[in-house]
Amino acid sequence: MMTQRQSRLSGFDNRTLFLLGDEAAAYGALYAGCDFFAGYPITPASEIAEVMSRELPRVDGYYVQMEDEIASLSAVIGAVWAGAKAMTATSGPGFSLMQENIGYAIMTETPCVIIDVQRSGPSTGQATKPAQGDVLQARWGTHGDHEIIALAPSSVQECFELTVESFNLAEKYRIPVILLMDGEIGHLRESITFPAYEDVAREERRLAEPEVESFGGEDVPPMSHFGEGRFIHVTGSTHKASGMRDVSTQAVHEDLVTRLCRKIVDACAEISSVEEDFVDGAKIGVLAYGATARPARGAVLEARRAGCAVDFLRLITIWPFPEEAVKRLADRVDTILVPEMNLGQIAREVERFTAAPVLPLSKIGGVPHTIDEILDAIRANGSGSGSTVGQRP
Amino acid sequence: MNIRFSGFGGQGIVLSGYIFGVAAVFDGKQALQTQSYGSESRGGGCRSDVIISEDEIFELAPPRLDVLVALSQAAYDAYLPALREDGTLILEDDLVDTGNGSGHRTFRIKATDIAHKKFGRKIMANMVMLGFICAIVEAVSREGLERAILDNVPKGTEEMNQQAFEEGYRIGKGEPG
Amino acid sequence: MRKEIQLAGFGGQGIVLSGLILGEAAILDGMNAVQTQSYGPESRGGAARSDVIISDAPIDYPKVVSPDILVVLSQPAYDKYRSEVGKKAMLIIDSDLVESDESALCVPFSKLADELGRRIVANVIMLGTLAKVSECVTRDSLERAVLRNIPKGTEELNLKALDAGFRSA
Amino acid sequence: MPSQDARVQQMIEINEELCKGCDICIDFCPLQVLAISEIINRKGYYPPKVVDEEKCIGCRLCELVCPEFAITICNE
Amino acid sequence: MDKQGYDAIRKLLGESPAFVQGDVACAYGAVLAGCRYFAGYPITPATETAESMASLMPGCGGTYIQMEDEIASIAAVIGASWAGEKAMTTTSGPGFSLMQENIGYACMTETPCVIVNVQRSGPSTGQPTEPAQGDMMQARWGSHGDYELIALVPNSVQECLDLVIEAFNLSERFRVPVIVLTDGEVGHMREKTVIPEFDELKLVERETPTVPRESYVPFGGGEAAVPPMGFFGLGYRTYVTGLTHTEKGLPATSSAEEHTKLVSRLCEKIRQASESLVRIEERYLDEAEFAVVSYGITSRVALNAVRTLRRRKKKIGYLRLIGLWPFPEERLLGLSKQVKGILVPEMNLGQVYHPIREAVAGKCRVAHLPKIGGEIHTPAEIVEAVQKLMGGRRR
Amino acid sequence: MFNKAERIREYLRSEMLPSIFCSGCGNGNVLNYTLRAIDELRIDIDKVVFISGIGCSSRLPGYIDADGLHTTHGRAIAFATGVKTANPDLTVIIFTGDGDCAGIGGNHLIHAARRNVDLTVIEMNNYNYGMTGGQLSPTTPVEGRTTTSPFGNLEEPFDLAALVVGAGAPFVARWPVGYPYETVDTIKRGIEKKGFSFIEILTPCPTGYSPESGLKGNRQIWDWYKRNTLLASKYRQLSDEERADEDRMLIGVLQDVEKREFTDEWAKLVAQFAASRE
Amino acid sequence: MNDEPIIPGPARPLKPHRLLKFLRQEILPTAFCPGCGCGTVLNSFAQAVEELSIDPKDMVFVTGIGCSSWIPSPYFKGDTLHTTHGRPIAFATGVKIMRPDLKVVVIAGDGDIAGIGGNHLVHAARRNIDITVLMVNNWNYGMTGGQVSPATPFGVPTTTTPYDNPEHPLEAAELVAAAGANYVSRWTTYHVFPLMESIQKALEIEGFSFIEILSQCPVSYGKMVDMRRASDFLKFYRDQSVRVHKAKEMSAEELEGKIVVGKLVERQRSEFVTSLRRINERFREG
Repeated sequence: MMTQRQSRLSGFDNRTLFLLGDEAAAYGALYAGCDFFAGYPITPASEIAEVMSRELPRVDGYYVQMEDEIASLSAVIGAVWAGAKAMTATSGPGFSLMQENIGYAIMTETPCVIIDVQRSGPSTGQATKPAQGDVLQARWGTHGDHEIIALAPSSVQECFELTVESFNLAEKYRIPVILLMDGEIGHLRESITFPAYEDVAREERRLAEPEVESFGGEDVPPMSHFGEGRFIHVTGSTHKASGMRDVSTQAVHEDLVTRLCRKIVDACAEISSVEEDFVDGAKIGVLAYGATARPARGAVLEARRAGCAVDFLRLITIWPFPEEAVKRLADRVDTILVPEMNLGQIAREVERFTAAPVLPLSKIGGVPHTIDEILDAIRANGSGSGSTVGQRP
Repeated sequence: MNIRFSGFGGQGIVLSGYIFGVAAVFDGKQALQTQSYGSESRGGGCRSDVIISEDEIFELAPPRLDVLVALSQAAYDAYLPALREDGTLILEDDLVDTGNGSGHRTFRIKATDIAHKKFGRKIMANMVMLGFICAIVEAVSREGLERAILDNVPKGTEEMNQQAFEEGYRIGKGEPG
Repeated sequence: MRKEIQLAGFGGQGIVLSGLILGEAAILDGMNAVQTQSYGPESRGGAARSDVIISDAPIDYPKVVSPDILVVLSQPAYDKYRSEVGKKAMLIIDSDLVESDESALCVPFSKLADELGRRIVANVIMLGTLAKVSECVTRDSLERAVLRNIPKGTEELNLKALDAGFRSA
Repeated sequence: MPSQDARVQQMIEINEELCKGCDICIDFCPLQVLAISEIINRKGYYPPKVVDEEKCIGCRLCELVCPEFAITICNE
Repeated sequence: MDKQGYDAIRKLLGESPAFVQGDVACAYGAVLAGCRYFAGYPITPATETAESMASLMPGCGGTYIQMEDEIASIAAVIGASWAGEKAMTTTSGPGFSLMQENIGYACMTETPCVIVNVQRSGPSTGQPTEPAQGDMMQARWGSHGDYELIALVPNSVQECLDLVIEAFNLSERFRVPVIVLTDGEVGHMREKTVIPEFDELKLVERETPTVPRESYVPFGGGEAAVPPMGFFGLGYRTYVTGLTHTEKGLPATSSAEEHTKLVSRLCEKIRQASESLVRIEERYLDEAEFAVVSYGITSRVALNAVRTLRRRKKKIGYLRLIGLWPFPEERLLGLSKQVKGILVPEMNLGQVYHPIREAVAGKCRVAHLPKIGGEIHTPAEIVEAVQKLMGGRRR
Repeated sequence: MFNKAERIREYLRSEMLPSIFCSGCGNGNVLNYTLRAIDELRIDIDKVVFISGIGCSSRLPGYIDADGLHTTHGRAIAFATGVKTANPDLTVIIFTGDGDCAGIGGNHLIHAARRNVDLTVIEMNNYNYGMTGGQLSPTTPVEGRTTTSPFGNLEEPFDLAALVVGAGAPFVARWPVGYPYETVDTIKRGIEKKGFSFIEILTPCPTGYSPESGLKGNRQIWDWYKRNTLLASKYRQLSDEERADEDRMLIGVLQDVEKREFTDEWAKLVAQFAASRE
Repeated sequence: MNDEPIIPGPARPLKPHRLLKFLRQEILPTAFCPGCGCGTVLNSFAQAVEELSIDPKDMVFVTGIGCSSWIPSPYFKGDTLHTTHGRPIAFATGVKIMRPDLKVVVIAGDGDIAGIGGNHLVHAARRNIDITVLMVNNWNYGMTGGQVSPATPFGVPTTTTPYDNPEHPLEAAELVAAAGANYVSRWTTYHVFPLMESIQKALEIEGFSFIEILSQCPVSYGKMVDMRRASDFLKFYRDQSVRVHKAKEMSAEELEGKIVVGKLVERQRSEFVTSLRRINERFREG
């Protein structure tokens, strides 16, 4: 017997559609098993909410529009503890408002997905223009020590696939996963081919056996849901494996927060996903992610056609930072070029793993890089002479 | 093939680009469509770009345009420099003044007026325009375009849209009314 | 000279205020002083502790390493903190509230306060005793510090309490 | 309230480029002084035109209800 | 502030030296710096500043208001700043997270204001009464989009007072929000605190435009300029928006050039001044082969440990970051060329450790000594870690 | 008699026109009415600050040549509280929409009403989030179809004026956009009121969502608002039975009482301190 | 909260109180200050659950930050989501939508529910989602030591209004009634019997139900108004309260300083989650 979700979604099986990145991400969520969405309108993420409001009732899921972004993430977390796979979507200003509750989700190990369709900031900035300015905010935006998982799609197809992946990682590691889209990818349309519903790998929630504690015992403990007579206690305060508060014992806090970080840091290799395309003799490497990776890839291919050996590394996982892949690149080339739609955020991270010059190719103002701009920068630095593209701030 | 639709918000610019992209996908090609608009829902500057290709598309914005469709003076002034010398210019006759002309292969149509007078709905102007473009530019097939239109207009308005498209196409082909 | 003093008891016994007054007295003596506290989320009834370090040199490390004096005004505080404190510390306890089988200076602070008519001045009596036996602050400065931190109209009562403390030492 | 015996000459000035063709002025003019024009402004709207200025008593309702500050009544 | 005004405030503050909590010293510093507006919301361990400000404000003609949440608190502070007052709010982690959106707004609109974050142990509600240094990176990266701001880290009650004054001065000088990152330990500890005398007090007053309204450019003046502030009621009719705006302040949300010009200037005005913003305390660095780099309450333990090691004839140096953002990269790079290794003890799982490694760029070893759970490091822990670093082989 | 439109235009930043508003949007009317109220009150425009949040109606301060503070979404009233309490000499007017004011900013709204700081809030209720393309708002009527309530709204909407009265505001009024003379008069009263005044103006949103959708032409739309609202003065004359049957929204001045005002109270406190020092 | 109480209980075993089965007994006594009204609310609530024979397994508690949030978190033994400050109602919305079969109860204070969380309160009331909210109003932020709260009466001194509160208090119950809730009442810890009945009613009624419970804080609030004993408050509640029907006949002047207690609203507006589920039913049927 087909579930309602199966019968609705299998209607899309193997079809090629011409969709917005936002829409593709929404469908990705539906394929991943998302049955709850709470959100608040914001450009350029509203289309995700709009698709969810149309589609969720058809797959026996629930959509609610809350009074603000704080409430949206609150409702998502509440729904997860009541058994849902849940998601919200927003952009910069809303993402800033969500920061407190992102920390809450990390502390309570609540699996959920938050899509940030990045737009040009700070503040209200250019509401309709794309940017990649929230990359470090995704890592450091909430108070206190924590780790996070964040992914960045580079195509509409990937908006779909990485949303599925975000749900899977969220369940696997019991952590909020941030899908760092950008206004460019969110608002561009291109063709996307849906997989067969049956072929999508879905990580299902691991539930605790009776008497097993939900907040300790192993690095990623199994969860419990409300309404099962377990009388579970979920708190953002420092707590013991039982879930009960203990806010004054140093060791309890240290054990908890260290474990919350360790479960991600130790799994970095497993979580990390990159696209590596290295060629012999490259002196320069281009490292890019999200929308910027598109013209970057185009420029790399163009440069190679012109006889210049260039390495290409695309970060699909942004957090935890794919150190090993970056080190591999750093070991090969003399110069790393990092085109970004911000003032050099990931370039800073790259610097920690290489003594080679890291050249940010920053561009802000809502216009993505062109192939020519990146190509020019490759040409100017391809000899490895280290002449500068953008000054390190 | 890089096509830019440009004008004001509310003229159906984004929808036009979208329909072109869908038509390309129906034709079995790769297509990428983006849009750019201001905060205004109506009346602000707006553009929609479509890149149609047989191969994988890396660009996010077309560096040079093969076709520029301009439905406002501001759009014409802003985007003319991006049009290739051998590119095609398609204009809303009532709203764009080219002065002494730009030297491009240029086609003009009073799409808004036709829509207003013939169909009683200014909003049909973009369908008239799509028909007109379809007759002039060989980017996507007419069948693909008509299918894309029918899939994407509100139920109950298919016939009027079809007629508006037909009207534009007829004018584009220089056929008598 | 560096003196480390720990005051412990229930929340509500004026533990934190006592540390404040002691530190302020030291400042009036021209010394350096750091006062810190730890308490649970309860406003009343939880264990409270107030640490004071008095030194003639600048105080870099602001935590008590090995207290010279431990004053305990409740049994739970005694049970909780006594084991953390080395044996070299001089122990001062409220003999009516704390049971201890080790050598300590035992003064019935709360009973003496009751005799003065107000249980609330027990901590001021304690301060007097502490100042007398430890000589960490001068009596003059302590009097001034007490007067700066009490409600108007209770000066006489508090000075009496301080005197009782000095006499009990 | 507007005085009925405002016999001074009225001049209705319409800034066509500010107009967005909402037609509120036309709809609410108590004496039908205004009507939709045939010209398209640069934004693609049909602004109002004065069809019967003689009837205008200068009540200024059109001025007050115009959301775009496109209409002015000038007393001479 | 004139002498008469100063004397009136001194009367409110009472005797010097005072024996007060770090939180209270923050309030003293604010009042001395000319702060006449405070909006806040109760949160442990920052509430004492609000309570002090509530007592002090009416006496010096200022305003205290308790808002409905931290979002509203920072909003009211920004509003008050545009109404012409020096304004401040204080909070701790959860409230700081809520303020992030409006901190970005203050950067974008170049609103001078001071935010004191008395850090407690997180994430989330964590341990409300326990100190931590867990918001160091959040202070730099917590709001969306590209921006720069200034953050200072006091390590004593005296410095709470001094650095809040400094924070107001920098805030007015650069028209940027300045964050003072204290922690629950410094905030709740009482120490001897000297109140500066009138002639010791150096205050930066807000620059207002002197040109006529027609020629005033509220948000312009070249690549790293800090324009004078034509705040409300002066007749400059300034339009202030968090949207991308032109030099005139009017929205220009579709222009890549205007956005690049604006956001670059907002960042450059801080980046280009970063050398002058360096606030560092260096000790025992002569001939040092290793160094402990620390800040805040931890630096006091570090100093104690370094003294111990020096007594044992170990060549250990001490460097304390007082100004954290913009990060003193050049100075750290310089240090890395001198020493073989740097130890970074922090009350977090390794935060300032990150920018230190970026700055050092592999020139020397960097080890970190994290400690969380609400207890500050002990000198012995730092001594041990330094010895381990000294014994360790260079990678 | 109203002042000449030229005079009103002098309050505008001409370089910002034409506005971003869609044809038929009521926000321009509200701007027009507000400026007329200010002009008639003869307030020095240099001492007026216009404050707004995010949304279509929040763009209004950008068109006025005066001090303006365009803030973050939902927070306009909180920012305004800062401006007014820091400098009570300024007249502070807030332009906001239903989503900004009652959605994300609902908490600031009720607390400002309670606190009673002398602010004038002009809230333009168009029943949806217009700027982001017509999503459900807290005032969208039951069963209203928006882009995020494609199957009809399930939630009850706020009666914002009633809510603000419930929160304690001393001056509350509501008009549909089609009452120009009354609205100008009410805005004047709101500005003159010492205390928190809340004026809701029902404005059509022809692009996003309108409860009157289906009607053509602004005459019909404005008439729809008149038909579907009832003057509070008339309501007061109804019998209990008639009232029970009445489900139209009440318009007019709905609350006008005297209450101690925050900045006044604070000034008294400061004066006490100043007196005690002398 | 330290799970091992610092104040040891009596050496003898606890008496088998009939309501103890509802509590996490291992962590008693509670951390509430002596005389705090939170214990009274906990007691009344447990009574109501007992009267209605609700199995605690069928309940979920969602709380915020503050003293009264501790009533269910940790003391009442049920599934508990202890959330961020001001947000419990928003969290509860997610829980209720997914599990409408469970009774979702929010217990938190005036600062949490009506201060920082005021927006979620009015929106949940408007949405009329089937959640029961008990707002324990002690007129101040007690946990942080007695700051002014949105419920603090005009003219009262607190630690952040040392020269008396210049603001007006929020009448939370009236506000929630105006926002659209199905059931609203106000009681005090003096009115324990009607309070218990009201809690029963609130738990039974479908839609958003809200009870404002005036509850004494003799330590943080009491120290500022010199009402240091719980009984000072209870007497005050007894003497100053007026029943709703009587209040209707009184003038504004007569009502000055009075506490209006009783049921303010009871109505049957459609409930949100029921409507939401109905849409899904439509698609389920095809």
